[in-house]
Amino acid sequence: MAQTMHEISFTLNGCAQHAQVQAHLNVVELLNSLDLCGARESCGQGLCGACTVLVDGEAVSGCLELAINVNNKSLETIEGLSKGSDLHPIQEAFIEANAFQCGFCTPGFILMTKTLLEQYHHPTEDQIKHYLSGNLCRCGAYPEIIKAVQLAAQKMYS
Amino acid sequence: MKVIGQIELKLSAANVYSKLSDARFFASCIEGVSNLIEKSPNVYSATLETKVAYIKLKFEISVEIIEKVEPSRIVAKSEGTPIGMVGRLVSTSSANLIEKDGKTLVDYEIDVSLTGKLGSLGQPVIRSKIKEMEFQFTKHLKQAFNLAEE
Amino acid sequence: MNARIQSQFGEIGRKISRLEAKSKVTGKAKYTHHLKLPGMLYAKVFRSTVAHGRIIKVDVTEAKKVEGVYDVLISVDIMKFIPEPYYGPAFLDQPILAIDKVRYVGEPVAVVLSTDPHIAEYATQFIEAEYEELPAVYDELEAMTSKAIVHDELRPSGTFPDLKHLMGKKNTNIALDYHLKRGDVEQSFKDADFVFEHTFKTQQVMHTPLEPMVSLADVNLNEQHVTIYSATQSPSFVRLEIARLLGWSENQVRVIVPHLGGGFGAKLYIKLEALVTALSMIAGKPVKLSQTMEEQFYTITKHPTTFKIKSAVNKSGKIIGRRCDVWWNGGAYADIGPRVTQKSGFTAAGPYDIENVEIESYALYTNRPPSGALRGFGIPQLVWAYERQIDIIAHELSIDPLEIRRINLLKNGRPQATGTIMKDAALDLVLERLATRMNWSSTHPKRNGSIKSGRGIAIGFKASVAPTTSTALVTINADGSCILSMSSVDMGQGSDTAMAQIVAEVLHLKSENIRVVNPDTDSTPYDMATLGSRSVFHMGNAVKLAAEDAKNKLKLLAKDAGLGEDYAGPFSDIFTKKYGMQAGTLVGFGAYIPSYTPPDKKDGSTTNATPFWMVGATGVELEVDSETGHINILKMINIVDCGNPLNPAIVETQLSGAAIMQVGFSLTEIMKLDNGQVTNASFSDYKIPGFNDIPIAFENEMIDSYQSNGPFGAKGVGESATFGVSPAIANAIQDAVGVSLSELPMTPESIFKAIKNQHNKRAGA
Amino acid sequence: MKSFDFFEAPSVEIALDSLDVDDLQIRPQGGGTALMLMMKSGVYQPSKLVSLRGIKELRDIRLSQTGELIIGSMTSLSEIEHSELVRSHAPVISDTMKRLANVRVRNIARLGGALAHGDPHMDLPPLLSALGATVITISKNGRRSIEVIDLYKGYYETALKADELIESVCIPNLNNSRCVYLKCTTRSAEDWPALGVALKLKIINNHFIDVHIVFGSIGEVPLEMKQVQDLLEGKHASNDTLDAACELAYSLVEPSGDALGSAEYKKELVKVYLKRALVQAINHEGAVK
Repeated sequence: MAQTMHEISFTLNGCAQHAQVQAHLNVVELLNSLDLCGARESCGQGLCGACTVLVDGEAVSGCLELAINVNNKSLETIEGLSKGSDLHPIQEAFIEANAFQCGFCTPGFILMTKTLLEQYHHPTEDQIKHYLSGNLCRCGAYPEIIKAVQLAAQKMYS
Repeated sequence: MKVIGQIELKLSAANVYSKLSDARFFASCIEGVSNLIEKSPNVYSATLETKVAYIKLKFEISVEIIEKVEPSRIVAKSEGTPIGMVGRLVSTSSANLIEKDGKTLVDYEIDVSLTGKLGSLGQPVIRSKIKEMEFQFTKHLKQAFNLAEE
Repeated sequence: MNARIQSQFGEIGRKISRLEAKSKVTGKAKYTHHLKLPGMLYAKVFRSTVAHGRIIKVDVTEAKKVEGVYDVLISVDIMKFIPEPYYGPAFLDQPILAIDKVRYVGEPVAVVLSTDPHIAEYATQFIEAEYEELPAVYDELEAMTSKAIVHDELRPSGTFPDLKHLMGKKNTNIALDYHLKRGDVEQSFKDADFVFEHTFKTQQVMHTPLEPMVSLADVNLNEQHVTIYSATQSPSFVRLEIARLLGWSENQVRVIVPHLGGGFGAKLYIKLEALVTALSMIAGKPVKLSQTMEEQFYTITKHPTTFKIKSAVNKSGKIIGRRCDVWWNGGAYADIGPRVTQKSGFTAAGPYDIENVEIESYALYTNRPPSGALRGFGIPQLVWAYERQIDIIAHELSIDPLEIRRINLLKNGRPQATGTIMKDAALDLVLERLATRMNWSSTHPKRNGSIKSGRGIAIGFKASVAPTTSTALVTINADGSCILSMSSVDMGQGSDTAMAQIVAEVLHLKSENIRVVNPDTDSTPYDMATLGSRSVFHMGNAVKLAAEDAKNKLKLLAKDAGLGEDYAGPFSDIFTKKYGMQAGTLVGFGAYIPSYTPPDKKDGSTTNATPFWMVGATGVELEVDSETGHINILKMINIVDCGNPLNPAIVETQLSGAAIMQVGFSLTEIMKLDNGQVTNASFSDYKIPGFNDIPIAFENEMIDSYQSNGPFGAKGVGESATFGVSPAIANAIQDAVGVSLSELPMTPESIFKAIKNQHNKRAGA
Repeated sequence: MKSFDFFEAPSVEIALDSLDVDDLQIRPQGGGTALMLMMKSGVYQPSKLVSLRGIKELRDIRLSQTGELIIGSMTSLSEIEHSELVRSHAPVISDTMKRLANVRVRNIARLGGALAHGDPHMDLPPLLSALGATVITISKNGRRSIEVIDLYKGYYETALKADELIESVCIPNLNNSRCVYLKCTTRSAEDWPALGVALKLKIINNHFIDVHIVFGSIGEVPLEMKQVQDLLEGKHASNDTLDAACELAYSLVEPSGDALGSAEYKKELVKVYLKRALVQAINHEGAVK
């Protein structure tokens, strides 16, 4: 197997970061190797969203994106959202609305919500459903997630 | 998955049968079959190489003629493993020959099953490929026999 | 009685959020999925490509040559360490790696070990396996009589007495047959005004927890000890089973359970633990096996079923007799199938008061991936049939669907089919609340045009799996702080939080301040397993006893310290007074096992089938696009009897979760097989519900009730909202377009075909 | 996944240098979302990937002097989705994007890749075919212009050579045409289309003019319904005309059944969805242009 290593540099949650990666390594594997576990590979096909990360501010499926492609980009993960013990309003909203059970998909939903609310400060229920339709929650917390997103919108923009 | 079809050949059943039961002839009608070796009477090994767009598929296959009823029926079973992937291909092809005023109707049925990666994730690709291979096969068969007629 | 009164200190019924909520929303919660140990090897499995066959040879030489491969192992390697490597909760039928025979496509045959999972996976393609193919059987009915025999000989585990008689049985695929006889069914068919007979089918589906199954074992041969980190719902059972396999004692096996990314029954009993333990033993290093989503479909699934139901009914709509024949497709290995067969067999005739009942329930081996427990332990498959048929009967006799249920519904104090007297099962209350919430008495507006609207209801019930044991420890530290240690697994259902609320209520503390220890069999005491909605009832009772034990010991300590028995000040003062400083520890222990009477060998009856009944009903309003078969669920209402909810906010999420999962099993999910191969083992072709598949309006309600033998009146609820979903949807479809569906899933194409056939029939008639 | 060499091409020229007409194990890559699935399943094991993402000149959306919309092949689907220019020139494309895969895929997937992938279960090939769009390809032998409908030769099979890249897509001026794309999913709401119906037509004094109808997902390639187009051409936009057209389409199509629906079912869907698309074209003002 080809073992060529590629040197990549990027900012990870605001901090400069370097890594040696093989071409086939995906972003989730890169993050796990850096002991960041908030992005998770589940379906492995970009369909469930548990692997969601933000690259240059855009939501991306970490399991379908090669690590080498974040070279010279900014990479943001759930770990970068809260400062110390202060939670981000979206995180608070997810807790207050009980918008999760097992929590495996939750970081993905929260990051998607972040980019959603950047586009629409007060999304309608249809906008929420449409924007988050690429994320799956097997525990079925969908009704609560909709409430959480609306709650987060209130917290952030009113 | 099953592929069922019928072709009409302007030849006697006996004539069609003798050709069909000749493995080399049979193999020559299937695209991508190479180095056919007779292991024992009615048992052959071969390599099947095909491609779907930029995806190359290569199988080591063994073919056995498991039923021969002269001049009306031939059944062959082939098994193969894809190279470079965990999986298995099994196909049973049967041909029933019915002679009607000088012509012969060949009713064929090919039952193909795929297991392993190709079976779980490669289904659509393979399905389409098998339909195409069937089309090529009957085309070649007709050509071959039409030549034989002259 | 009003349940809320029960909470003296206000901890019961408090809507607090999950104790671990913060670590989940920050992504810091640790799952087995993430665990790494120094020197750890990754395992990748090479799987069978034939559905049923004798193994002629498995050649691993080429795979071993791949650069970066540590080792490649097959069953003979494992048998050097574990001579009898067969496991399973009901039958010792499942080999750690296939021995002599493979019994389904996807069965583990060999394993590659490497420090790089990509290399391990790459190397599997160089393993060559040769099989002599045997005839295979996939259908549960064919399995009854098939010449294809999946297991040469039956090997019950001995755990369950009612399976012992099957030991050594040959030439059969029947892993258990449960029979129940009450009254004279044949006579009732003669006496009845009408006899209805229908057959209903359910499909094979998979739990697909988003954290795929994963286990990590670290064997220390010098100390003869193994530590297993596993995403399991049953750490105590894993310890038992691994100890049995290795011939070790329980204290040589330590099972640690981090957070679970969903379970739903998939991670029950023993799954990957035996394999990783064997591999770690051989390699002398920690070994981790993380499944992909695809591999989960080859590991455990939900029973496909065929249910033939025949009912004797009078003009009035009263059901006087019912015969149920249920065939459970258990796949290649029994897992817990035989339990599903018997326990669900108890209630196959439905929540109705029927004088004459006969039930035949069969667990069958086939050459499909194994079936086990999935959210409902077989109940949703049964409710699908009996709640479909009762609507068909109502339709035929032109009786209102609600009315016919009222006529037949079981009341508390009346014997259920097994003979057990119903108690604390609010069937009537649940049904009436549903009728009110659905506004059933008002006439339902019908729409013209190609979009047809309809509504439907369904109600089901379930007996808890019994008898099972739970134990718990409540530790009081010198500063008065409290630790709860138990082996119940919180896989998202919120049990840690609910149990903390019980402790807090008993000891008059704040639930948020209770430390709940994640299951670790070295420190958390025995619990049978986290399954079948048993935790709140069984573990809840154990936790309550442990907390009360701690409370009594505190009293004694206070007395002993000279503070007097009635001392009501802070706990810390008791310790300081007793030990002269902040020192000492106090431990309360609680163990709970409910009473149970096993079914009679002859007629399957029992006076005590279950410690409590779960009740769930669902109502649906929907629209059917009669031109394409697409349906749009406008409203879904789920009503349950969960006793007194310990934490209504968490129960609420359990209800939505259960119902939405069942929506998937009703409409979109089905494992497609082609010659034994699952052809859609991924989310691109196996569709679980997303935002746009769930009902537009979604309502849940817990009726006001009280489980007299439950902790603070509570009982289990994890499955109750699954019961009625599928038949309620089908009944609403029948109401909308008049077609009667009998198979799941109800895809647009299947609905469209039913509508078309109906037109053709009418045209023909 | 088997490892491979990775090369990020700074320019089209250098990208072309690193491709090889005879080596299928070397593959150009845009967003790579579809290719990654092939690689993860082990169905495709490349020796080298040539990433085109970094090539700036392939990433733009502009109007030509002649009023055609030109979209560079490395433009991401979400850039197209949110482009004002696209919305004003061809709103049907912007609307189609909303239900194409999901937000994350659209952020990464590139137009060129979406067209070159050649999976028949996609939305853009039938839509762009109906709009009369063409792709401009480039190789060492120069540029070619291929009508999108002619790009597809079979399952994953396209007219592109292994050393040829899509440079841009050219969408003609749609002046006053009414364009509709209807996507029918059959397994879950979010899914690949079991049927895609793309329409482009004009309605002048209640008569159909310049009718283009292309179906997706019913065969291995997008299917243009020439006879149905001819039937509608110049006809009065009446219910009878629509029914006649749908019946004809029904009788003509021979769908290949797949995991998303049987052949028979897809045939029925063709009839229903063509009607709905035509009705939408007639009623829905939003469909204008």
